[in-house]
Amino acid sequence: MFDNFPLWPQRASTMAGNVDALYIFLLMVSGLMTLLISVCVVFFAAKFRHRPGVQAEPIEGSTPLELTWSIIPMGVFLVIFSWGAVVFFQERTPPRDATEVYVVAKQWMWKLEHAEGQREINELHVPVGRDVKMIMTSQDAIHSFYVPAFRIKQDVLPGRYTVAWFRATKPGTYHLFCAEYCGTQHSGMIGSVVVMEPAQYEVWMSGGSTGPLSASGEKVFAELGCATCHRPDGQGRGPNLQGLFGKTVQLEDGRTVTADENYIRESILDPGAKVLKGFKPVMPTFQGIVSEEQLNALVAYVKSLSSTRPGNAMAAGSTSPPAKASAQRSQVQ
Amino acid sequence: MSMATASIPTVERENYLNKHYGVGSWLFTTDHKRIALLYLLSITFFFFIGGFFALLIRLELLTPAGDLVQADSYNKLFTMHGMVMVFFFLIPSIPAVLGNFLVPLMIGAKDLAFPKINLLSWYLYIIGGVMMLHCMLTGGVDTGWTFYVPFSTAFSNTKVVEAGLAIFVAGFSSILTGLNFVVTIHRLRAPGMSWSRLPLFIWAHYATSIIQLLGTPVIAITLVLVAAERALHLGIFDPKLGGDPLLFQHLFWFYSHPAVYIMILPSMGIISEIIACFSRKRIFGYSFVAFSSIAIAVFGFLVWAHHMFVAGISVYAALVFSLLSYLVAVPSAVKVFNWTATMYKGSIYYDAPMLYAFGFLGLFTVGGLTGLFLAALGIDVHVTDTYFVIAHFHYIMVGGAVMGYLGGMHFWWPKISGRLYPEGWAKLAALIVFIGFNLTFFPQFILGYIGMPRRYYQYPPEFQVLNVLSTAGATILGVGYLLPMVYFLWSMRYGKPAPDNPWNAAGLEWKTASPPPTFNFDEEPVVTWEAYNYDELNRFPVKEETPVAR
Amino acid sequence: MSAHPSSSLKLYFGIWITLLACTGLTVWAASLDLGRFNAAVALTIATFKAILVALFFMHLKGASEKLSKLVVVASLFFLLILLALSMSDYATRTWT
Amino acid sequence: MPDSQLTAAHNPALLHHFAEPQQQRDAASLGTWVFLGTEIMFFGGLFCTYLVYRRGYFGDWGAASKTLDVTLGATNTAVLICSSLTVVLAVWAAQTGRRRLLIGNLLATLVLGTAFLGIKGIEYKEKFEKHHVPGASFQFNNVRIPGHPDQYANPSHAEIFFALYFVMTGLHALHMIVGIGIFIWLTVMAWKGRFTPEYNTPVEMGGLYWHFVDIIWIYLFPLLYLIDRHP
Repeated sequence: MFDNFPLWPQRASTMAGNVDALYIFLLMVSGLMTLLISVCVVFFAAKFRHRPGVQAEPIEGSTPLELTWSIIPMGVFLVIFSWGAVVFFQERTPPRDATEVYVVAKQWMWKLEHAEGQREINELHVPVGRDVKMIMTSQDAIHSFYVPAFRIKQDVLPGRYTVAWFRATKPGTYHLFCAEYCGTQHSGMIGSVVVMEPAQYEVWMSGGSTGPLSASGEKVFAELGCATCHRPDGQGRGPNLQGLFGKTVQLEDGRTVTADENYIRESILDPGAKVLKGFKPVMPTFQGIVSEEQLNALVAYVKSLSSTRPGNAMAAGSTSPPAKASAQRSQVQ
Repeated sequence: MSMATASIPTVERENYLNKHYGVGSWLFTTDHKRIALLYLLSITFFFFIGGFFALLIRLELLTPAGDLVQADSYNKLFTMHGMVMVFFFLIPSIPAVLGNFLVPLMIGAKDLAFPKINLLSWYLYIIGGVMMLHCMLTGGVDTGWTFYVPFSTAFSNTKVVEAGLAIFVAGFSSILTGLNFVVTIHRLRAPGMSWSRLPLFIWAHYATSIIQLLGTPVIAITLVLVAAERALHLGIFDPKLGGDPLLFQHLFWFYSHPAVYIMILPSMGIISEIIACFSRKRIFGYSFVAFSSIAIAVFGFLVWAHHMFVAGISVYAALVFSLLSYLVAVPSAVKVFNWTATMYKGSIYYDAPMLYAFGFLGLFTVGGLTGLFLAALGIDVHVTDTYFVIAHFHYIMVGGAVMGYLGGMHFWWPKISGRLYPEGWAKLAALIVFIGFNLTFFPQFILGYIGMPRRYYQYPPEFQVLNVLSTAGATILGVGYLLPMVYFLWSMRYGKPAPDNPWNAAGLEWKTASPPPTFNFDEEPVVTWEAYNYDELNRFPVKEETPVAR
Repeated sequence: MSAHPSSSLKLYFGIWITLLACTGLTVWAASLDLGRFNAAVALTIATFKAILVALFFMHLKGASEKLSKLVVVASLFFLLILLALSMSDYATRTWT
Repeated sequence: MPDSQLTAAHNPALLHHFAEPQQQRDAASLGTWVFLGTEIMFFGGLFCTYLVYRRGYFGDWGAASKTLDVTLGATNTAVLICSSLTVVLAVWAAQTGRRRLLIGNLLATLVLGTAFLGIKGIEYKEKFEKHHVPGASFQFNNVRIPGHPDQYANPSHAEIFFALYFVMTGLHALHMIVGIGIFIWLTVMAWKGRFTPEYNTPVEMGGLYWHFVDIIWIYLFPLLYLIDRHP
């Protein structure tokens, strides 16, 4: 009956229940408040309506009452705030071993690339019960990745990565909307997320892959000649990238940063911005030379060099920490 | 026609309306009351333009397919609807019309402190408005009223710079109005009119002026940067050149969030006046209501990034802004409780202004409470940029601000025009507006939670039923808004002449003639009583022939 | 306004000389390598100069009333809010 | 109030809606201060932008800032400080009824203000010649970052610096031009002998505005010219 008239969104991720619980709590709190105020207004309006001969009673106000109805709502607000913050932290903290999907948004489509190499447009296939992390960037305006059934939304910005994650709980096809106005066909920038049973998903995965994204990244890495400087033996002019990803590294000017996706991205496009300690800013910029897709592949490749996950190219054992790499580098000088 | 001559009283006192005649006496007037009427005409014009856009938007959304207009036309429609309604209707509406008219009257002054600047601010508004109209007629703009970069600076092919400049100019009109109010309230109060005797309408306008003065310059400079970036490609907001698009959002919302309080605070001031008058009581907790206005104005500047929770700002900053957002909710709640408490043991009349005040209480409560949803980080992620937000801010800006504006227009219409409006029609209009409004916007809360994004001109079919309801409500709401315009115009000619104080209300504005003489008071008033001295007034009941329709 | 014309004149010229000296001082201080403190020193000198102008040339001190001071302080307070809360985002962007 | 009417009759400058000259003066003073408060926020948006990017691109901005001519900048600061002195002397002259001193100082202020704009013009001209004006012809290649001799500044980030340099100094110059307009008007009024020890509010308010523009420059100078200057 409610096919064309849903009153509640589908609930298809682990996050959905948490958001709904808080939402229901808020519905109850605000329902109660609305009821309280409207009952008072209606009751007073009826009870104290003007009658000839009956005069209004002058009442100045009451400080205890004012304090009561300031402090009690404040307490309720703090509960809502804390609860909302807890849910938000879950939404913003992707699990470490999540499957990764690189998303490039552009006017007006979603280009998605699985770490395993499958490429999709406006469709994302994922299995039930696995954490999926989206690493997203935009080629032009700001977009926003929104899947109502998962209760997730994250703006997709040009020039950097933003991240969203979910764990689907129910097979089905769900809307993927662009929620940030991005131009003429904004409302046409609709895709879908297809959640499949793991077995089905394996079948889907086995078709049409060109190899893992990190492998295409490796290819780009070779084509652009990155390997001449970023040598795995730490003897190149640039830092050894083995095991670099995810580490906190010292910069040449004394600051420290975490070598995350955004750092790798920035270092490719604006190499002078954050130079590792012990290295010279000799790397040319690749701004305008690599496409967003190639950039994603490169990031996936650099990541794979430090991955401990089985099935990925390199094992952690073969990597040397960046501090050591830079120490080697200074010895050479 | 013969009726008309009959209804005009034989001897009319000299007042601000009949002292001078001719176009020049209006266009070069420095009388705050005449400037208020100039504003009234111009904002009504823009209200109906914005409303027309809204109607087209609702009609397009009647069906899931994009069939009535093209995608780019739809984008221009909601952009122009937002820009016109926010910058050319809501922000000037109450301050520039009712505030302009009433602030000097209520504090016992002859005029605003800087009458020429007051006229200048109307001209700035008109120049901005004409630029906006020109922009619309020659192609329009499609960035959304929020001008988000880099879409507005690098990708839109429409008249972004012209729209930005129009708002820039109108912004200075708003700044000058605020400046005039602050100086007037500080410097031109009548003898005896101490701060603790000020009507709450004045407190609300004082708080509003603070926001206009300190917020508006920031959006002005931001729009300059957007125009410069678009024209010269400076890189300030372009991520390819190292700029940060989020910086624009910070600067934009630094003004545009407090701007919401520019719209709602004056309306709260009106509601305080109306509830006190029609409950025949001093407002409950006067000083708490007064200071909550100031608190809202100040706290309003601390919460802007709650518009950016999913925009890519820092998680820690999001936490801070969420917490501060709850802080600003407290003074709003305090106001609602105080208004409700004022009615307790009152002697309540159900005249049209009071009906609008009832409507305001209900709608503002819903609007305010749904703000709690949006300030809760975890829920905001799901509902931001959906129809939930649309519904929420329409409940505040239309349900709150416009209800207050209409209530105030009815309350002070006898003072402004010297005529009475037809009470029965006014009550009917208030009812229609209330019903139409709820039917239009309540379904949008549900639409938002089930996930319909805003700014969509076509949508998946499961959203249709709720959209149809909303469009139906919008039609009713449109009728509700047309009605007052018709009977106000009618009453200017055929309405009964209004007595000086038709509601037996407290406040200096009721102690002078209706309509007031050019310099407001025949002799300078000296205030010896507290605000809302209804217990004194109640001892002298209204004479039978004076009230509107009791 | 001034009861002692010559004393105000002396004050004005004194402030003027101080402002000029501070300008020289800030240029000189910029040529020293103070690390992070270069900006702090430059801004402190600028603020000192601004306060002198505001207090003595704009007569915020003495003749002028409290309200003008309140307006200045309030404006600076809101400017501080703009800067501080914006930086609360920029300074803490790193997450996970 | 017969009192106020009496005063009004005596003082042609008293506007009808004020009760007494003091009230009118206080209103003008408060109005000016409030206006200056909005000006703080107007420049505040730019200061916020400045802070964000200076923090992010300190090295590139140091390199860009170093190409500005600190001598011209410091000279201009001195010129403005001198003009502030002439302004305060003009106000004093108006308050003590010294008409010739008033006119002299107003004229001196105009000369100094024009000199400031002239020097600014020289600096702008140099920027055009060096292709340091943001836009299509902007060039900032191979400029080394101070303190990091092996590192070149990122031209895009330097472009943001110059964009802000032009917006900030340009808006400041616009305020100067408005100020010069106000002071020309004040000079004409002073010439006509309109200002007396009893009525000199316009001189005082014009002075407040001028000093405020001066204060903005006092901040712009170190913020733009003195980033990472040391050798």
